[in-house]
Amino acid sequence: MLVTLENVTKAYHAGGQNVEVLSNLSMSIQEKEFVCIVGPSGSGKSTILKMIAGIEETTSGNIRFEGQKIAGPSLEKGFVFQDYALFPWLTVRKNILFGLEMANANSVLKKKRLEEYLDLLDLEKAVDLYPSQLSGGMKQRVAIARALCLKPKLLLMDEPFAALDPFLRQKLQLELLRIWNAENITFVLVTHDIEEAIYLADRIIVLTPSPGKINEIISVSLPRPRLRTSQEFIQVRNKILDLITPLNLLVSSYI
Amino acid sequence: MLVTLENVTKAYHAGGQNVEVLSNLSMSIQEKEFVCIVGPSGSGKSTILKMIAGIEETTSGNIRFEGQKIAGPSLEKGFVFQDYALFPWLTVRKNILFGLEMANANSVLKKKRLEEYLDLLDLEKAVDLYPSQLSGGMKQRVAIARALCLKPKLLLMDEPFAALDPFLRQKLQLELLRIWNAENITFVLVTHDIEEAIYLADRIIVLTPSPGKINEIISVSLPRPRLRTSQEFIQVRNKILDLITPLNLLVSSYI
Amino acid sequence: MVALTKRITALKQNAGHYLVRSLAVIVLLLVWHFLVIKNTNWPLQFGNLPQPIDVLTVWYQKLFEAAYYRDIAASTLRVLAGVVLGIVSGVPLGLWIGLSRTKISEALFTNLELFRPIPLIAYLPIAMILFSTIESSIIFITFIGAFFPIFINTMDAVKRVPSSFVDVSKCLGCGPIRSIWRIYLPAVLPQMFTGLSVGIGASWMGVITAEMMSGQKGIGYATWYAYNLMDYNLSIIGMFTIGILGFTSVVLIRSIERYIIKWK
Amino acid sequence: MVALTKRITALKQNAGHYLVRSLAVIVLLLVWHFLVIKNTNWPLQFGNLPQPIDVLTVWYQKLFEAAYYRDIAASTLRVLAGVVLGIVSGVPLGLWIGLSRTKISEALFTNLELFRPIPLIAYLPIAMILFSTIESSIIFITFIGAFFPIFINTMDAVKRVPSSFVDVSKCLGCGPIRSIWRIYLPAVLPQMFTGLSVGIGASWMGVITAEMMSGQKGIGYATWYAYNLMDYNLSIIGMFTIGILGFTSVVLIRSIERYIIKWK
Amino acid sequence: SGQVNTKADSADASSNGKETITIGYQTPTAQTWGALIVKNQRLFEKYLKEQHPDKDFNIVWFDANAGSILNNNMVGGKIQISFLGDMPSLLNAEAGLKQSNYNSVFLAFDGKGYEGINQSIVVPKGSKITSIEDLKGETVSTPIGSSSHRMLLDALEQHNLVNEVEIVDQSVTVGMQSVEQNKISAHSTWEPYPSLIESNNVGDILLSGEETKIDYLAAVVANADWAKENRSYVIAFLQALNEAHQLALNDPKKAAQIFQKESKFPYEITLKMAENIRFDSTVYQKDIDTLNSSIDFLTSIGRLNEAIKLKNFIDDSYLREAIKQQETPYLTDEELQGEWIKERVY
Ligand SMILES: Nc1ncnc2c1ncn2[C@@H]1O[C@H](COP(=O)(O)OP(=O)(O)OP(=O)(O)O)[C@@H](O)[C@H]1O
Ligand SMILES: Nc1ncnc2c1ncn2[C@@H]1O[C@H](COP(=O)(O)OP(=O)(O)OP(=O)(O)O)[C@@H](O)[C@H]1O
Ligand SMILES: [Mg+2]
Ligand SMILES: [Mg+2]
Repeated sequence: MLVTLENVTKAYHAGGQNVEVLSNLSMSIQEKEFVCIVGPSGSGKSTILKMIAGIEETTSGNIRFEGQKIAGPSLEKGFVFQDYALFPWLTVRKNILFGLEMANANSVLKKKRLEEYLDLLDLEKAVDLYPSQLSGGMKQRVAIARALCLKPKLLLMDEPFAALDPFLRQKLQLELLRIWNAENITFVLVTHDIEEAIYLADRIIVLTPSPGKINEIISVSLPRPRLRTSQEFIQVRNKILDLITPLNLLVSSYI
Repeated sequence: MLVTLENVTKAYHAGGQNVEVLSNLSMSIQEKEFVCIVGPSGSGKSTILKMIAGIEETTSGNIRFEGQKIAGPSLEKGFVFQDYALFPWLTVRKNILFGLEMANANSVLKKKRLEEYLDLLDLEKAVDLYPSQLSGGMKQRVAIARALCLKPKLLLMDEPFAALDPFLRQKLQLELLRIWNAENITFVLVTHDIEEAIYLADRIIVLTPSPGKINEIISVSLPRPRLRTSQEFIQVRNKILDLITPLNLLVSSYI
Repeated sequence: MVALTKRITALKQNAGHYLVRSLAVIVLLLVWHFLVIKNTNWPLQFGNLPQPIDVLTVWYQKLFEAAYYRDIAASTLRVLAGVVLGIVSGVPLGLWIGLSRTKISEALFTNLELFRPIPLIAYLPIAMILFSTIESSIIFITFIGAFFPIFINTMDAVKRVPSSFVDVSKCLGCGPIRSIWRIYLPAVLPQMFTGLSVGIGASWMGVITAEMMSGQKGIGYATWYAYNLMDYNLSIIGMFTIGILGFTSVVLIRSIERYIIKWK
Repeated sequence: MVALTKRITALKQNAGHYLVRSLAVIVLLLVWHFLVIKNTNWPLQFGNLPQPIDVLTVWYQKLFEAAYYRDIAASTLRVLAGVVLGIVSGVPLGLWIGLSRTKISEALFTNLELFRPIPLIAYLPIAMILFSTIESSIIFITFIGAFFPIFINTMDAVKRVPSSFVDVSKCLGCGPIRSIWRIYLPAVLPQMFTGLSVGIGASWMGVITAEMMSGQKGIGYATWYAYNLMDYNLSIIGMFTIGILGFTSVVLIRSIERYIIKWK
Repeated sequence: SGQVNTKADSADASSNGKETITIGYQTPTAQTWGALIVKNQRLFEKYLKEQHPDKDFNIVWFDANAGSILNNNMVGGKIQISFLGDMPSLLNAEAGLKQSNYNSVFLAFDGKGYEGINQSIVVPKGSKITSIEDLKGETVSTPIGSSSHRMLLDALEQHNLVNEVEIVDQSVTVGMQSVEQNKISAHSTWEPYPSLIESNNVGDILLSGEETKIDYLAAVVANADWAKENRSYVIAFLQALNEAHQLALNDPKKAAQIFQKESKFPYEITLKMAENIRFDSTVYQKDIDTLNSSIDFLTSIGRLNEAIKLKNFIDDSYLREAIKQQETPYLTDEELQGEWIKERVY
C-alpha cells in the first residue's frame, strides 16, 4: 500500500467552535492506482488531499505513506491545485523547475527534466511565457509538469479541470491518462464530475455530505481508453447517480 | 414564431479590428418552446441572447420578436444573467419588484406578484435578506423571480447553473421545468452542459467554435420528466458527444 | 445559545485585543520615559523630548479646559464643511466623468489631474487670493484634501460597475437617467465611502496648514501656536489630538458606512 | 503586420489623447486669462490672480536659471532618501507584521497606527528635536510620508498571498525562510509598488512642508520664499513645479513597476 | 546640564574634516539683516581665518520664516547661533532653562529700531480706517507674542481701545496677504513688510511704531555650551558682525545692495532699511530695561512661564573681548547707562 488512512478525523476550529469536517475515514491506495474522490461541496475532499500531502494535520487517526506516518510535505508527493497556483512572477520554465531549484539540482539535471516534461506536456512553445499569458489548459499542464518534475511517487490533484470549458476538459482528461501511462505514478484526483471520475479512475471514493464519510467505494474495471457512450460506462454512471440522487427528490425539500 | 433570427451576423470592434463572432445565423423559436444553446466557449452564445434581448445590436441581419424588429430591451423579454446580476443593495423583495417599481405599478399589483413568485420559487423565508446572504441556489431563484415578475413572454437565461455544485444543479433543473410548466412562457437557455440541455430542452442548438455558426439543431422528443439514466436519454447524449468530440481526437492537436 | 456563545467568544477576543493594544501603548510610554530620563542621544536625540508624564499631565489639564474643546469644535466644523463640499462636488463629477466618454469630460479630468499632486500647503497663497474671507480660504484647503479621494474613487467605481447590472436594469425597464439613481449610485456607494474615509483623513491632515491662516481658533492653530511658543508638551498633545480626531473621523465614516451599506 | 497595425492604431489613439489633454490645458489657461482680464470677483476673486501669460513668461525665464534646477535637485534628493528609507524599513516590517501572529508584532502595529493619522507638518517640532542635522530632520518627514503607504500595502498584500502558493511551495521543497524570498516577496511586489507610488506622492507633499518651514534650498523653500515676497507668479510656478515633480515621480515608479513586473 | 549638544559639525555631514557652524537668520525680519552682510561678505570666514589660520570651516546659513523654527533647531543642536527678534530670543532663553540638553546665551544685538520705528500697523488700500480710533470693533492681526503685538497693544492702550479690538494671530506673510486681499481690518507687523505693502501699493500705514516710544530690538543668541567650548569662534563671529555693522553705518547704499541681493526685496525698501535700522551690537542698560519690559509683556500674555534673569542670559564678555582684540575701545560703563550714541556702533 502506498497510502493508508486509518480512522482519520479532521475538525477545524472556526468561530470559536470545533467543526468536524471528516469523521473516521479509513481507506488505502495502492501503487500505480488511479483514485478519484467525488462528493458534494464541503464534504472534505480537498481536506483529504491536503492531509495526505502533509499540508494539513489530522485531528485524530493516522495517515501513512509507504508505511511511514506523514510528518509534512515531501518531494515524493506532488500536488496540483484547483487554481493551479502557478507562480505568476515566474515563466513557465522557472515554474516547472521551481522544485529542482529548491533542491539545488545541477543544471544538467534541470535541463534534462525540463526537456522531458516540456515534451511530454507539449509545452515547448510556451516555455518563456508567464502564466498570465497562458490559456486555462496550458496552465493546467504547467502545474502538472511542475509537480511531475520532481518525479513524485504520488500525484494529488484537486479538481484540476473544474475551471475549464467542458469541451477542453475532455481533451485534458485524455492527456492525463497518457501521462499516467507514461510515468510510474499513483494518482489521487478530486472531482465534482462523476463522468470524469468514471473515465479516469480505477476506484472512485464517493463521500457523503458534510461531515464527510465514505459513502461507497466503486471499482471501475473497464478497459482504457473508455468510451463514454459505452453500455458499461453508462451502467457505472447510473449506479453512482442512483447513489447520490435519491429518486424521490423534491424541490421543496431544498433551500 | 415568437423569435426569428434572419442571417444574423455580429462583429465586435476590438484592438482596432473587426472580429466576427457570429456569422449568418438563422433560426426561429416557437411560443412555449424550451430551447437550449450549447457550444464551446467564445462561440457567441451569450451574444445571441443579448441580441434577442435587445441589449446588443446585430451587425447585419434581423431579429424579430412577434414579427416586429427588435429595437431594444422590452418588458416582454426577461433576462437571467449567469452571475444573476442581483442588485446587492436591494433585499430579495426589492430585487424581485424592481421591474414593477420601474413601471410604477401600484402596490396592490406589486404585493400580488411578489406573493405569487415568492410562493412559486419557495422564497418566502428569504424575502428580507440581501443577495450576499443567499446561497447560490437561492440567488438563482431570485433572479428568475425578478425576471418572471413582469410576466414576460420570453425568458432568456445565460448559463444559469454554471456556478453551482453539480449536485445542486440537478435540483434546480427540476425546479426550472416546474416553473416552465406553471407559466405560459418560452425559455431560451444557454449552457455548457450537454446533459442539462437534453434534460431540459425541446430543441438543442449546437454552435460551432468561433465564429459561431449553427452546427446542428437537435430535437429532443423524450417525455418529461426525463430520466438521465434511460436508454433514450443516453442515445441523444451520445449523438451530441459524437458531434462535438471527433473520435480521432489527438492531444497534440490541441494547445 | 450558539449565537450567545459566539458573542461571548468574540467579546473575549476583543478584550484580548484591547489588552494587547493598551499594553503596547504603555510600553511605548515607558520606552519614551526611559529614553528621556537616561538622556539618550543616540541614534536620535530622544533626550530632548519632553517626558511623557509631563505631556500626559498637561493633556489631562487640557481635558478640563473649554478652549481645548472650542479648538476641536472649530476644526471639526471646518473639516466637516470641506468634506461636505467634497461630497457635493466630487460625487457628481466622479459619476459624470466616469460615465461619459466625451472630450469635455476628458479635458476636465486632465485639468483636475494637474492639481491633484499639489500639496495642500502649496495651495495656501492661492486660497488666500481666491476667497474673500479667511474662513472660506481655510475651508478651501480642507475641501481640496477631501475632494480628490472622493472624486477619484467615485469615478473609478462607476467605471467598474458590472455591465450586467446595467443590462439587467434595461431589461427591467430602467432608463439611463433613472439608472444613475437606481443603479450607479448604490453600486458605487461602497467605494465612495472608501474615498470618503481617505478624504476625511486628508482633510484632517490639511487642517494645520489651513489654520495657519486662521489666527484664533482650531486645533491646528493651537498646535501651531504651541510650536511658536516652543511648548513641546502642547505640540505633542496637538499632534496626537489631530491624529485621534483624524482616526475617529475615519472610524465614524466606517460605521456610517456599515449602517448605510447593510447589504455587505 | 497585425502587430504593426495595432501599434499604429495605439499611437493614433495616444496622439488623440495628448491632443485633448493639451487642448484642455490651453482652455484652462484661456479661462484663467479672461477671468483675470475681466476682473471677475464672483464667485471667487479670480481678478486677484496673476495673469497666466505673466506666470508663463516668468516660468520660461526660470527654466534657464541654474537655481531652479538646484532647488529641484535638492528636493528630489530628499524625497529619494525618504523613499529609500521607507522601502528599507517599510517592506521588512510589513512582511514581518503581516506574517507573524505574535503579540509583539501586534503591539508594534498598534503603536505605528497611533502615528499614522498625524499630519506630516505636525511632526516638524519633533523632527527638529530628534535629529542632529537639519537635513536629517527634513528627510525624516519625507520618510514618514513614504513609510506608511509602503508599510501598510506590504502588510496588507502579504496577508492576502493565496495560501495555495505557500502550500504548493512547501510541496516543492521550499522552506519557510526561503519562501519569504521566493514566494512572499514576489507575490507582494505589485501591491508594494502601489504603496510606493502613493508613498512617493506623500513624500513630495512632506518635502514641501518640511522645506517651507525649515529650508535653505529646495523647491518648497523657494515657493514659500516667493510667498513671503508676495510674488504670486513664483508662488504659482512653485505650486505647479511641485505638482509636476510629484506626478513625474509617480509615473516613474509606474514605469519601473512595468519593467520589473513583467508578468502582469 | 547633562549631555550637551555642542557638536558644531553636526549641521552638515557633507563637509568632511571641516568644522561646520550653522547660523540661523530670518529674511522676513529686516532688523536681523546684519546677518545678510556677514553672509554676503563672508566676514565670519574672514575672522575665523584670523583666529584659526590652519582650520577649515564650513559656514552654513539657515534661513527661517519664523524665530520659532530657529529656536526649535537650536534646541535640537543643529544651529549654533541665531539672529532673533527680541521676543523669540527670550523664548530661547526660556528653552535654555527648561530643556535639559540646551543652554542659551545672549551675545549681542543686531538691528535696533529707535522708539519702535521699523514697526507699523497697516490697513488695506482704500480702507475706511484712517485713524487708530477707527479700529474700534474691528479685527486686527499680528504675530501674537511679537514686538509688533506689544506695539499694537501699547498703541491701543494709549487710545483706551484694548478691549474694543479683536486681535488674532497671523504670521507676517499671511497677515500681509490678508491686508492685500482686504481680509483683515489691520495688521501690525515689522519691517520690511510695511514698506513692501506700501511699495506694492496694496495697503497704507495707519500708525508707525514710533508713536509707542518703545525700542524695537533684534538679538544674536547662541548655544551657551557651544559658545563656552568654542569661545574663539564666537569672538570671530562678533568681530564679523561688528564689521558688518560698520559697513551699514558707513555705506548704507552698499548695505542696501547687499540686502537686496540676499533678500530679493526691492532696493528702495532695502535702502530704507539700511538707513532706518541702527545695526549695533552694544548692550546698553536701556536695552536691558527694554528686554525686561518685554519679559513682563510675555509673562502677562502667558507666553513665558519661567522667570528669566537677564543677567544670567546676557553675557557681553564675548563682545567685549571681540572688540578688545580688534583694538577698538568699547563704550565706558557710563556711556552704557545713557542713550544710544549716534555714529558709534559695534
Ligand atoms: N482552514 C479552514 N478553517 C476552517 N474551516 C475550513 C478550513 N478549510 C476547510 N474548512 C471547512 O471544511 C469543510 C470541508 O472543506 P473542503 O475544502 O475540504 O471541502 P471540499 O469537499 O473540497 O469542497 P469543494 O467541493 O467546495 O471544494 C468545509 O465546510 C470548509 O468550510
Ligand atoms: N463587448 C465585447 N467587445 C469585444 N468582443 C466581445 C465583446 N463581447 C464578447 N466578445 C467576444 O465575442 C466572442 C463571443 O463572446 P460570447 O460571450 O458571446 O461567447 P460565449 O459563447 O458566451 O462564451 P462563454 O461560453 O465563454 O460564455 C468572444 O470571442 C468574445 O471575446
Ligand atoms: Mg475543494
Ligand atoms: Mg457566455
